[in-house]
Amino acid sequence: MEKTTLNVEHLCASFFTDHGEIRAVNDVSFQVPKRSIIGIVGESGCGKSMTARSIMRLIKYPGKIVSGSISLVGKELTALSETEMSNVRGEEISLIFQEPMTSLNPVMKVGKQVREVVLLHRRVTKKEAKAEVLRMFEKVGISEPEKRYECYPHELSGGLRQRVMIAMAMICRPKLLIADEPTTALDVTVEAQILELMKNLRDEIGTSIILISHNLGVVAELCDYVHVMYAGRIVEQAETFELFDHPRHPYTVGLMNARASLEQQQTVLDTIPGTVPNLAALPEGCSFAPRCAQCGGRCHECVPELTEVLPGHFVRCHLAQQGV
Amino acid sequence: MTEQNTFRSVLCRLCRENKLAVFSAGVILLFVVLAILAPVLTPYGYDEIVNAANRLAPPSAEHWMGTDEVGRDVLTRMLYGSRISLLVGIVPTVVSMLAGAVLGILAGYLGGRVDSIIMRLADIMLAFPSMLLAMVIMYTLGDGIINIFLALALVNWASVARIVRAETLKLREAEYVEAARSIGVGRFTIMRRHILPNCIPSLIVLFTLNIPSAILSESSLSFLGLGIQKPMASWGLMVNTGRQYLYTNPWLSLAPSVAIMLIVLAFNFLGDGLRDVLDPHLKKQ
Amino acid sequence: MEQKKLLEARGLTVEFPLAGHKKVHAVSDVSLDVMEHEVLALVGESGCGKSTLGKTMIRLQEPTAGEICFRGTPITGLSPKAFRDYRRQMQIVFQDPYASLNPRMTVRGIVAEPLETYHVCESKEATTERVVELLEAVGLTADHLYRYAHQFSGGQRQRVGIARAIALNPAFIVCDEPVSALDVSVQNQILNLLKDLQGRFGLTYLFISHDLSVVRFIANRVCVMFLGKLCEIGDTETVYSKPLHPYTRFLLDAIPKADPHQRRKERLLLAGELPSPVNPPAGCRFHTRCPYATEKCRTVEPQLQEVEGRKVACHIYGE
Amino acid sequence: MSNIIRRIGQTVVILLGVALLIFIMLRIIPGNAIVTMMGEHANAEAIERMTAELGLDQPFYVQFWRYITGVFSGDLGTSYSLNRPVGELIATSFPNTARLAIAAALFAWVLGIVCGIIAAVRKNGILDHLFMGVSLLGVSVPVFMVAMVLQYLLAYKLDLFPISSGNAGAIGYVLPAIALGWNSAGSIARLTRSTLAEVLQEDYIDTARAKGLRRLPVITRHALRNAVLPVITMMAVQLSSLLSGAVICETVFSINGIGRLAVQAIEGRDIPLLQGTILFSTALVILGNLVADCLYSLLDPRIRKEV
Repeated sequence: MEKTTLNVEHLCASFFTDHGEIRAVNDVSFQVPKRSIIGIVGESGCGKSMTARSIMRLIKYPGKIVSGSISLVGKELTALSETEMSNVRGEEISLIFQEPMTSLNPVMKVGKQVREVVLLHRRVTKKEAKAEVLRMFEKVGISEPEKRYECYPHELSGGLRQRVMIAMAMICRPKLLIADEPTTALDVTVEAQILELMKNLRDEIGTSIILISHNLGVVAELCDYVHVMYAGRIVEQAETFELFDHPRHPYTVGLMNARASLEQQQTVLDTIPGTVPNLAALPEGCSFAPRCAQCGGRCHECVPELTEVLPGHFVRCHLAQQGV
Repeated sequence: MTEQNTFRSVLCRLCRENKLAVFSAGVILLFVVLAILAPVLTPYGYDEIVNAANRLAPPSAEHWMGTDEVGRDVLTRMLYGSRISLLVGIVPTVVSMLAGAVLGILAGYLGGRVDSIIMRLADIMLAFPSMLLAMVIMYTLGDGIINIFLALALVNWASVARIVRAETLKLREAEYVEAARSIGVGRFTIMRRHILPNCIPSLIVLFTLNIPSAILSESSLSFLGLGIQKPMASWGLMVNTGRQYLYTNPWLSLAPSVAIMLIVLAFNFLGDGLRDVLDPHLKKQ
Repeated sequence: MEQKKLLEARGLTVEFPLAGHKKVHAVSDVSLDVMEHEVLALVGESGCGKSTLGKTMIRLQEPTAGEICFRGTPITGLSPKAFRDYRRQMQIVFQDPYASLNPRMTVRGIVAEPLETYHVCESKEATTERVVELLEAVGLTADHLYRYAHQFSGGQRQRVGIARAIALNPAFIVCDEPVSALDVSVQNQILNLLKDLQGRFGLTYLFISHDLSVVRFIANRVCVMFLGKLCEIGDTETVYSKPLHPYTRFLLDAIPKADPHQRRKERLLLAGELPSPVNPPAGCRFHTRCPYATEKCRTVEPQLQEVEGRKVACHIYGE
Repeated sequence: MSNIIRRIGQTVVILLGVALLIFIMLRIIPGNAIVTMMGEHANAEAIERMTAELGLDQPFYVQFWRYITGVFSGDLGTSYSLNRPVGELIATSFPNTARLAIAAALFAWVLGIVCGIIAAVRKNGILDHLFMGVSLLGVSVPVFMVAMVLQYLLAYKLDLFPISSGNAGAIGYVLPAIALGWNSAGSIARLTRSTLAEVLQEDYIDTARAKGLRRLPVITRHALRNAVLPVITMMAVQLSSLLSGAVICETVFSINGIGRLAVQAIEGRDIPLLQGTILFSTALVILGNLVADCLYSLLDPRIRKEV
């Protein structure tokens, strides 16, 4: 029996534009243990969404996977033909997007959109499929499933639409669910509902989840492991409690400190100086060096390796490696 | 992130991304030069019967495109015809663009009664099949190139107004327009400073795409005998007279047809290229 | 500390007509005071009418009913001409730094526009000088003068937007979700800047946000809105340490904490869906989702009343 | 439903506006309209009789009122040059135009949509560039040129089709339909391509693919229905340009249709006939737009709901 659901090794993905290759995902490796929720955190343009799409092999033109391996319970996804891959999608891996507004087809009833997945992967009649959909709707907390089944997306609220998306993603009980910023477009009270739902589904169905988010709170709430990405690379990865208790990478530390406190009023907020770097013009050496307060000479010369500083805690930083 | 379109950057992108559009621009320029230099390039006049005895002559060293049914040099008439086509392409388009842009912005930004009056009028104009409307206008006004200008401008302003209005409605909701209102900038200043400049990319594209349709309209009108009148030379008119000799002397009608096609094609390619560079949203209409 | 009222809203109602005699009740009968030199935060979920209320306070949106007074003078009925003098006292910073700057204008043009509209400076050179001064105040430099918006990062654009807002030395600025479109690391830079400017120029902010931790940092007082109505107003300290209105409690509890040790086994989860602002529920608008709702909540609309140092609109604290 | 009723009301207003506009335009001809109609040398008595007969001595609004009431009772006046009721003339020539336009529309829509879909799916591929090049050529070629080239090559040189379509039956409509549809096919192909390509970028297409749908079903089940919406609007607009092109096609292929009638009316300086043909064609276009609107709201649930 395999212990990991997904194993990503040395994944590189790039956009090929007129100005040349832009490496959006750079040598990313991680594992998703069975029944676990792992988080990928980072700011816009850090490559987290591209990583998700690479796993589904749904990268938008002109992006492409350049190298690396993605294996789902022993099955090498990068080696599959397009047809074989489409059998994997929806059945073994599914994906939820950020915008529940635009990720449902506006001219098709939501019930039918969910039913489509069942019909695609299961040998059942339309009637049985519909019954399955209604059961799933109930499970994801959609009240009046019969009535909602006949609704068009624009007739539903953002929260309901995201529930429909989750129903669609989970109905075939996939091994892996990738949720790309599933709550960013939602209000906090709805966000709390959706996160709770995802946790319950994991417990019930046993699906592993990759949760992609820019929000440390969401990740702290839900994940077992966290991977922090910056400019296309994973800069730190550890078990959640370890990472939040002992962040090592200056970027992770910066992100944690930047969180405004709810408990007390601060006079000044901590900031990370500068802005997110442009992937087309990354600095020499460590990508974070120009924004790093502690960087030294080596940081501008060579890219640090991702090394294990404590069992299970990996950091990509020259200083953290020395300072153990 | 290519919101800014300085003239030079547009030119650079066009050169890099769409060679065909640049080539088309070259073709158009060539037509313009030929039209301007027509009297220098040809020794004959456009209405000069160079060889009454030698009518409907095939191409020769003297007459590269042969002679027509009364013995005029076809190449000469083609050169002079290009003047008409270019003028008819540009003048009514400029007029209809100006009128359409102003009316469209007013209708879109002011809304209310101004909007409904302008747009109902535009609806009425757009309901006519354009060819028939142009025919009626030509019938009413009589022949002559000025009247063709007027007819085509009257036919075309409405579609420009409709597009500009739609654009204005979108821009009116833009936050920078709201910001200008919050500062207290006047309505007409907002239209001039914030709305019009942001319509310009669409207008440029529309301009290059409306020119060929005006050229086609004129040639169709002239083809039906309702446009340019003899003895002036217009490509459409040449096709019309040449049609009687289609089976014996096909080049008489085909040469001007091909010329129309070339210039229209060039404008369309250029317009397409410009649209890709300037305004990806306009693709819809 | 006795504070003067800068802006008073009385019975403000904003409705947007829909087809077929229906209308969206965006803001319903809201009364609100904004004090001089304070930062009043307006929080609530999307669609609760907080942006509409903010824009109505500076007459970017005309109210359907109600009155607004600026330093005691009613401004709602003023003609555009008479309003001009008040207009320059009230400015706004928008949410989306990509959409709020005209892409065809240079930074100088954008920041100088308010100055030119009110003929503040005598000459072009003086205007440019003042623009540079403003840019420096928001952390940009004279080098940025002739660049276009698209040449800046999101944070820098928001700085330009702020420079435009403070150009006329206004008394009151509405900040409409000024940081929610920005990356976390940049958000804080802008928040620090806003707080710094407020202290430096004695500004008054109406700070609209859905992010309660941001509000905690910047606001003196906070005002919670639900579906076009105010639920709770009070000092930030008071409200955050002991929220009284059930909705405020749900809102505060729903925020995911960036600390895995604070994970809760049982969360307070709000039931049901947000009611439509076209057909708001009768009585207390929150009653359809409130676990404490009684018969009274379904029929009688609660009014704001003093409870434990803040105002709450809830029947629980009735008699 | 109320939306459709309102839309019909708008249509009537536009129709009245159209009628008024034609009426005005045909009566502001420099000089006396009757003299223009009857020629310089007609005698005064005849002119006077004609003027009274046409009611041109009445005030303008009376004339217009008479005309409009006439139109609603099916009386479009009498053709001066052909000496027959305008309504009757239109009734005999309309079926010819209808046949031509329908054949052309079918040709244009099928060819345009198919090419557009292939181009969008193979975006930036060889077929895409080929189809888009050809369709741009389609948009750029004048109708009379296509008509004449077809006539010259296929009818005259190869003798596959009749040169003039007047009495040739169904086969006579093949060439005119291609000539007329050529332009529309080009613009429909271009629009189909760009809207479909845009729709294929939408998030819900990714969702569909993430479900495990293969490429073809993603296009047929999810993309096409969304992409076809703007194309429907375009088709209604095309009706107007088809009628414009019909004027030329009917002239080249000698088909007795509405367009030719209009040209005859102009040549014969026949105001009632011209008025009738234009009003009739414009009404057709307006009707087409109305149908397209209804179809659009049927296909788009977002609009259906708002109705």
